[in-house]
Amino acid sequence: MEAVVKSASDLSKRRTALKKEQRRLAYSKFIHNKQAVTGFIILAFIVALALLGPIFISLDPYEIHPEDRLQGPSGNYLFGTDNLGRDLLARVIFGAQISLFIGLAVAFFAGILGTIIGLYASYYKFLDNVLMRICEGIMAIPAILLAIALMAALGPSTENIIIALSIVYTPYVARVVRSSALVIREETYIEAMKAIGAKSFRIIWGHIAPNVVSPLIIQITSVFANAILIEATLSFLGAGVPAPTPSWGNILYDGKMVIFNTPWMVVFPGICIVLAILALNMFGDGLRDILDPHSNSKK
Amino acid sequence: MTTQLTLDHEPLLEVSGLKKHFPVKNEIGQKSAVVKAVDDVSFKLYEGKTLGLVGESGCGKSTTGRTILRLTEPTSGSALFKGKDIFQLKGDELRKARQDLQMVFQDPFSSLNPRKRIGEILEEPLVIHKLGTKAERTEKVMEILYKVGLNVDHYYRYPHEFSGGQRQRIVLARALILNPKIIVCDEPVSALDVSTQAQIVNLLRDLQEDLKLTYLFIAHDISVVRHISDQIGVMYLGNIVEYTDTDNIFAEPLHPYTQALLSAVPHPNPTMKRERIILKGEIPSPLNPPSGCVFHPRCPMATDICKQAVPVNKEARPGHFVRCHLY
Amino acid sequence: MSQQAILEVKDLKTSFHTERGSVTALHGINFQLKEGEILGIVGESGCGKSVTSQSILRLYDEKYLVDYEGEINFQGKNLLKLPMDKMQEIRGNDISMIFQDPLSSLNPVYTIGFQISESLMIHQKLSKKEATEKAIELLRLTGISAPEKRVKQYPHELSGGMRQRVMIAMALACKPKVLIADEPTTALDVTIQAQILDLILQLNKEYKMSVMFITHDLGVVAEVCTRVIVMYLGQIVEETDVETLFSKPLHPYTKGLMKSMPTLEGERSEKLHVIEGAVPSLNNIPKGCRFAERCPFADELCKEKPPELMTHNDNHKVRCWHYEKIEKGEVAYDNTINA
Amino acid sequence: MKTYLLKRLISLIPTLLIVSIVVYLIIYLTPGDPAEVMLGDSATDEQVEALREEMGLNDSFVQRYFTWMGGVLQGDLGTSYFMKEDVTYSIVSHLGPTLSLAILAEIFAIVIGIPIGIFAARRRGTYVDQSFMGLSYIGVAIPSFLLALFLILIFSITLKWFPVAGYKELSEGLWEHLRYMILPALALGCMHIALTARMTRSSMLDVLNLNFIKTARAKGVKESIVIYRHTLRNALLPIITIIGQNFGILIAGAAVVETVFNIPGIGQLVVNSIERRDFPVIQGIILFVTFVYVVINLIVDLLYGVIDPRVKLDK
Amino acid sequence: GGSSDSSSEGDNTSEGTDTAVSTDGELHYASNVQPPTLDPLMSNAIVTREVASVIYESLVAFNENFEPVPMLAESVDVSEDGKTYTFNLRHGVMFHNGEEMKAEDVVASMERWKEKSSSARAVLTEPQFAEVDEYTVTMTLAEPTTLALGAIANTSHLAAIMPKEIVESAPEAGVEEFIGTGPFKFVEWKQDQYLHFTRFDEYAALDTPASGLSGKKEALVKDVYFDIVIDPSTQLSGLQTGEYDIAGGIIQDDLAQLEANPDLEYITPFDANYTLLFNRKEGAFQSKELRQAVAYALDLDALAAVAAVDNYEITPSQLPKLNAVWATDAGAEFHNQKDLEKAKQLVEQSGYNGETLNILTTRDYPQMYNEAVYVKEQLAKVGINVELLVYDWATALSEVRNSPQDWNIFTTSFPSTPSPVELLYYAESYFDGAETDTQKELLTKIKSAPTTEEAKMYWEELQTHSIEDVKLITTFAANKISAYTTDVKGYKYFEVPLFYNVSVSE
Ligand SMILES: Nc1ncnc2c1ncn2[C@@H]1O[C@H](COP(=O)(O)OP(=O)(O)OP(=O)(O)O)[C@@H](O)[C@H]1O
Ligand SMILES: Nc1ncnc2c1ncn2[C@@H]1O[C@H](COP(=O)(O)OP(=O)(O)OP(=O)(O)O)[C@@H](O)[C@H]1O
Ligand SMILES: [Mg+2]
Ligand SMILES: [Mg+2]
Repeated sequence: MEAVVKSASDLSKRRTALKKEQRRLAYSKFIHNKQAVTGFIILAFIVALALLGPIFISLDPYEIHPEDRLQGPSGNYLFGTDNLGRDLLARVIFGAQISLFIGLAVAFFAGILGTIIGLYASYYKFLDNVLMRICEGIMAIPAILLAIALMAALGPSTENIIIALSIVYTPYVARVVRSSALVIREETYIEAMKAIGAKSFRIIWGHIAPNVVSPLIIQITSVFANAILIEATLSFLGAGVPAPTPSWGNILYDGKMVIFNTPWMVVFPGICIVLAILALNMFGDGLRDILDPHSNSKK
Repeated sequence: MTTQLTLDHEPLLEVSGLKKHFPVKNEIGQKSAVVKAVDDVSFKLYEGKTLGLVGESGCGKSTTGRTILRLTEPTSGSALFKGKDIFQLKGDELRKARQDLQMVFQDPFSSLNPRKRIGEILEEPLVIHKLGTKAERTEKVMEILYKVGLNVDHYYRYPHEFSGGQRQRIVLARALILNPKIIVCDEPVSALDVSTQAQIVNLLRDLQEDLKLTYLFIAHDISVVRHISDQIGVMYLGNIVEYTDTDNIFAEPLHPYTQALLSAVPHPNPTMKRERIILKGEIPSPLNPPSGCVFHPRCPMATDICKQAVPVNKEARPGHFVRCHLY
Repeated sequence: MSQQAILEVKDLKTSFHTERGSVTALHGINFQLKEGEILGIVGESGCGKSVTSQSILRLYDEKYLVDYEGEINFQGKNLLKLPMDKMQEIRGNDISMIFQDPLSSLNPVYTIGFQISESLMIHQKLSKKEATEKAIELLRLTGISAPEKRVKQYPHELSGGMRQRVMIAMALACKPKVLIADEPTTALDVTIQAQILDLILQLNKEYKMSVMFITHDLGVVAEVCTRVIVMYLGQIVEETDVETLFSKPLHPYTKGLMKSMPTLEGERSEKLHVIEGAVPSLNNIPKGCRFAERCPFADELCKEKPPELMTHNDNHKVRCWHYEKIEKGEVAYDNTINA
Repeated sequence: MKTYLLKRLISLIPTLLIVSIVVYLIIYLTPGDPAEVMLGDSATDEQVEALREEMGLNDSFVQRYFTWMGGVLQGDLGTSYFMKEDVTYSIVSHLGPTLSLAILAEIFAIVIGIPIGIFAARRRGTYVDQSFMGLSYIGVAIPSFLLALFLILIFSITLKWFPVAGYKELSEGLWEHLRYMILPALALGCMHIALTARMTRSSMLDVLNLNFIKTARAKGVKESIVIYRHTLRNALLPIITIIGQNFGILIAGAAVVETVFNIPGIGQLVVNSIERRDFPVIQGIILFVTFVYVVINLIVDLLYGVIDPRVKLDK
Repeated sequence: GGSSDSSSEGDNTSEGTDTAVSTDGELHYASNVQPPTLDPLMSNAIVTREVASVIYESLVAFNENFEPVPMLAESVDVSEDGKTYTFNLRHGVMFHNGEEMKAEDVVASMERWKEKSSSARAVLTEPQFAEVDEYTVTMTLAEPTTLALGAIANTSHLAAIMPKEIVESAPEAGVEEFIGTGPFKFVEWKQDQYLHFTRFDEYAALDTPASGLSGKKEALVKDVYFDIVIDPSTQLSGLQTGEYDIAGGIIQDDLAQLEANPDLEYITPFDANYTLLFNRKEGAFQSKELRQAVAYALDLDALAAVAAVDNYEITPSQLPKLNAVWATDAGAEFHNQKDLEKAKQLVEQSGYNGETLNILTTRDYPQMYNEAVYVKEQLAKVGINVELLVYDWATALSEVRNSPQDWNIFTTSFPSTPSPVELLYYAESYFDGAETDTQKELLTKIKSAPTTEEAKMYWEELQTHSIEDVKLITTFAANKISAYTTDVKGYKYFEVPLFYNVSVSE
């Protein structure tokens, strides 16, 4: 017994050491994944721009300069001005905040809701039939049409976009979670838990849920990217973030009108959208490689 | 090692008339057929002894084991354990009973949750059954780790950091931590290399001696089963076709299938080229099993009666049961 | 043992480029396959059996994924230096191969008839009709009933044993000189395994085909092989004829392996012999003898310096510093390692 | 086969029912009144009320749903508030441009995407592969409307190769038609080219790792045949799936591109109808597009059976 | 290129020289909106006026001085008391369906018109139409007014004369067949693509010279296509490639391009008065001081500049300048005063409690939206908290009508009307709830004034009152840019684009 107790006191030390080691490993795995790193750097750059930009550059995205309408990029206005003479750089930066926030919020809500639906659908057959039919129904409606219709119904506001896009994307998350959960459910260790006498709640949340995390995260990055894209599209169609709040799609909406004269109004936010989505996709795919158990195992 | 099946003391677990039929649905979702995965299986487990179940893939070995643990519901039959029929237990009673009945699975890679540390995996059964305080549980886990030949170092590791053999030890530890009476071992060594296999087989035997465990040992490797079992049941297509003490079976296999099976096992002895009985044909599907004796299409000794009548279980020799028209 | 070598592997070294650097799976493999013999290659999972067999046909041949060193001589040609089109002429024609898992080794979307006749159409330039007829014949040869019907079936419609027979028929299509069988029966039941082993033995006799038989089952080796190579962690540790291997193994690993196997004969001894520890990973190869860590006879020399494959006699090679002394009982059995 | 088809068709019913309810609910919740939109701000409340009554807007939700659903079941999608024509007719008359756009985009996706995917898979890990995959990332990341704007900037405004926008029917000549369609189809299809290329690549790689590819090579099959005969056919399932799904997405995605290029397809119709609160049209289109989407998926499933004998469609 | 930059419509003419004019040509007009309906009584949308005027004609029409002169009527006689109007119809005026226009058609059409038309409601008191004989129709009023014929000539809710059967069978949602008497007849409406009109060969043209909407109308092209081209830049490029002959919706920002192109010309007809409407039914703007604060806070020049309007004028006149009868600068002393200090002071006086006020606007009309953005920024400077409620136009309309609790300012625009009485916001039940006694009284005076001069006096008073009281703020009078290629000869815009007397050379 003596030996056991002694080891127990060592356990916590061991634990911290292992955790450190684990972190180091995860880090090294990440750092060696070119895609993930590139995606992360771009994303980090955009996030930093969105969060820190307003602190360092004291620009007002709302201030109107009627005399400076549609100026090209210059010392005064790095990105030029828009059709109301507002500083495009400031608007693009604030747009980044909005777009990222919407993307993040949608990913968050759709992620949580989708996970719950997916997990329970996979576990209980009778729920599966009901929930999956509904999800299928919603997924059968093309995302963009559903989003447009929902926005018309809910009315334009940032919260409503988040609600609408969460409704649109929850089924996608649910489906991914469910299909991975169905596989996990058949794993022997789930059977082992039943053999031990674990209740369903423990099995679902303690054993199935942690194992759907990787596909979930990957799906969530993709939802994140798609939410940014659809938000931009909605705003571009005039059904998105209510103006004058700048969002990338909004800026493009304004820019579309003047594309002949002032292409930079399209070019700058356009590049931002592409970069953000690109970064998220790369990051997600990188994560896929990192989290994929096959890339861990001996093979 | 020779134990008579007709022991005077009570069996620990008595399974009789166990049937498990899976409905098979067709495309439109109607029940179209049943798979008779287990069709009338009876046997007894005695305390501290091992019953080996052998048979080829798909014959219903795993289903038998899983049904006893109520991982799948039996179609009919009974399993008396401590005077109660396991198949009738519900809710908390069943959960209680599960402490006494544990399982070790074939695939050591998929039977551990890859996202849990070994410590957590081993502690969880205790948590589920609300046994002990946190400290006591940790202690118990460490104790069990030692018992299966691992050490405390492994407490915070993840399953993927272990080799197959080590994982099988962990699986065993998880089964043992609740102090079960019976462990169903479903091909616990089939996925392991020969050298590792020996380690686990030895461990199983040591533990049996220490803890008076009772095993239902399922395997298709006859030499391993022979090594570990006190009695052997030979299964074919959902039936136990022959059932007796280990030594009896090897000394005098009665069922033509057992004979063929034994002769087909390759011997690691090049000098001893024995006469092999090569069976014709393939193992039929339990979806539509042959009429009469299920073995008759492949049986070298089949006669007309075999095609028509289902043979009953006979005690052809004392304590040696066989299901064949020849006896 | 004076037959000619039909295939000679010299200093074969195969390394893979993986994301985490290069992994050398084979470290200088040397052996000969003689005409008409069945050469067994045994060893535990991951020791490099499959890599050896697939290196011979250069199935990993993708310049940026794999490096081969050494020579593989077949009919006077070094296969490793052959241009791909020449290599393709040899594959399936002179050297064929069957794999462990017959389901995943058959293309699910083509009938087995097509899959068998494909190689006839490639190598013997038969017409489709001729090839199909030949395929039916080959299937009959492997003991499949109603082969006319089977050719039209898809792999998933067949049972495991039948699939493996299809694989064999496919491999035999062009009457190859060498058949490489990579664990052809591991996925099968014993009674079916017996059928397949029987078939391979029969074909070996009838066609005088040399067979490289890869397995981890010593029982199977004893049943079918004439000569055996034992591999451990990417190296050959012992090579001899089958009787000698089972009667007088020299390498401690082989000895351990033999003893740790439960058998159907003799006493059901209380305990099985155990080789302690596990096979080290390829990323973490011991400096000296690769088996030293697990070897009860190992000493400092073993841990420091890797032994060469030594010739015990014409017919027996072994990679161990101390095999002679062990034979004579001169080295102490190190018990600590088993603790 | 027949029973399978029947079963699949039956299983569409709940999906479409749910879609119809969802759509109806959304529309019910949508503020804005078609009567008001129609009459403009000069109308008196009485005029608005009279029109509402005539349009049946004063009925209860359930009543309206069942009236509508009853019609739908008889193949009648209702009458447009604004165009005063059958919704079915509106859809049909707007379908041409959208279909043409989607088909063209799909053709781009197939004839560009699949070869690129195969090419990249065969040269996996090389710079060629990496640059193609890098491009495909960008392809996926560019929203179609943005690409549309860029394409207009480059090809129409600067180079003047293509018209800025508009639509010419096929009856006015193939080239004339294509001149108007190429840019929109590219804008619409770009993402799908990239997706198809990536799916092809990864699916090819998955199959290339399977054992039977080794078998084929071991038989002495030429590498090109290994790729096209043994790998591609097996890799086709996920590719077809994505192509099928794409088609649905393309039809829906046309909404955006049609708006930018001012193409009078159903995409634009739906956007306009939402603006005008032309509810029957919105419902009709969404139901229709969904139906198309579901049917295409059904066709894809049927194709599975043709390509892969393991997929048994009949029992 | 170049333009006649005057906003007077009379000058907005491309010189009509006769070079290689084909009478079988097609005229493509690009419009950025699709009409909600072709029934002129079902919508007051400008685009509906535009298309309806192609097909339909009314009894009287405006000449270029905004005087109603006979069109389908041969002559109009007004009784002594000014209560009875007798319309002597022209003989041989054919409908597009081949039948002749008769008094019964006129009566039916005018009866429906008086039901639906906002002009009729605003101007005429209990009008009664009656058939005297086949070619004579009378209109009797309860109260005399000099504005009556102007109301009938109004292009908004055009008093279109249609066959009786069609009028009488028309459901609530509008007529189902579009049959008029105009020089072009309706052929096809390809939703979201185009409306197609073709020359009506039996058209009975007048022989008086063309003036405004009156006089001789001659279809010089065979087909007129009213192409729906939503995107302004597309319109411009289509104009450049010759796809369209006339583009109705070019924006200011593209003007430079337009001017740089020698093959293009443009005119700038009046579009609408952009207006901030205050909600006086509910909320903070019931306070006059707060409304005035808004008026003082705004710099309308800056506002108009950012609103990116096409071509504009800052004027207090609530009717367009070209409507010489009614246009007036009365109230200019309260208009566009740009006094932030005063505004702040007024905010204080008003007792405004800092609550958030909502501007209801739409992005469907970028000018309104931009205007709203500017107002928000500007009001923030004087301490008024403003949020934008941005809806699509449909929702905005519904909100403004049904949810007075939600909005405080509504951005909208008002097209020209024949007389101030017909300005929608002076209607009794207008949804801003801003009707004052003064307003009511003056409106009645205008209506019943025996002469136009006298009426105008009252109107000046009313406009001044309206501006001083800040009933609304007319932020700017916008002109649109209607561009055309040099191949187009004789193109004019008067209230609507005129497709007759226009030729296109190939
Ligand atoms: N959940 C299930 N539904 C339908 N059929 C099942 C199910 N589980 C098992 N079966 C069928 O029951 C039969 C017996 O299966 P079981 O797993 O018990 O065989 P086994 O003897 O353990 O085989 P193996 O050696 O391959 O593990 C098989 O034919 C199998 O296909
Ligand atoms: N494509 C590859 N890339 C990297 N490493 C590989 C590859 N193929 C094989 N290896 C490594 O080479 C070693 C030998 O593998 P091999 O497949 O030859 O083993 P084996 O003896 O056939 O084992 P088994 O009995 O499991 O089939 C293994 O450690 C394996 O991880
Ligand atoms: Mg099993
Ligand atoms: Mg292998």
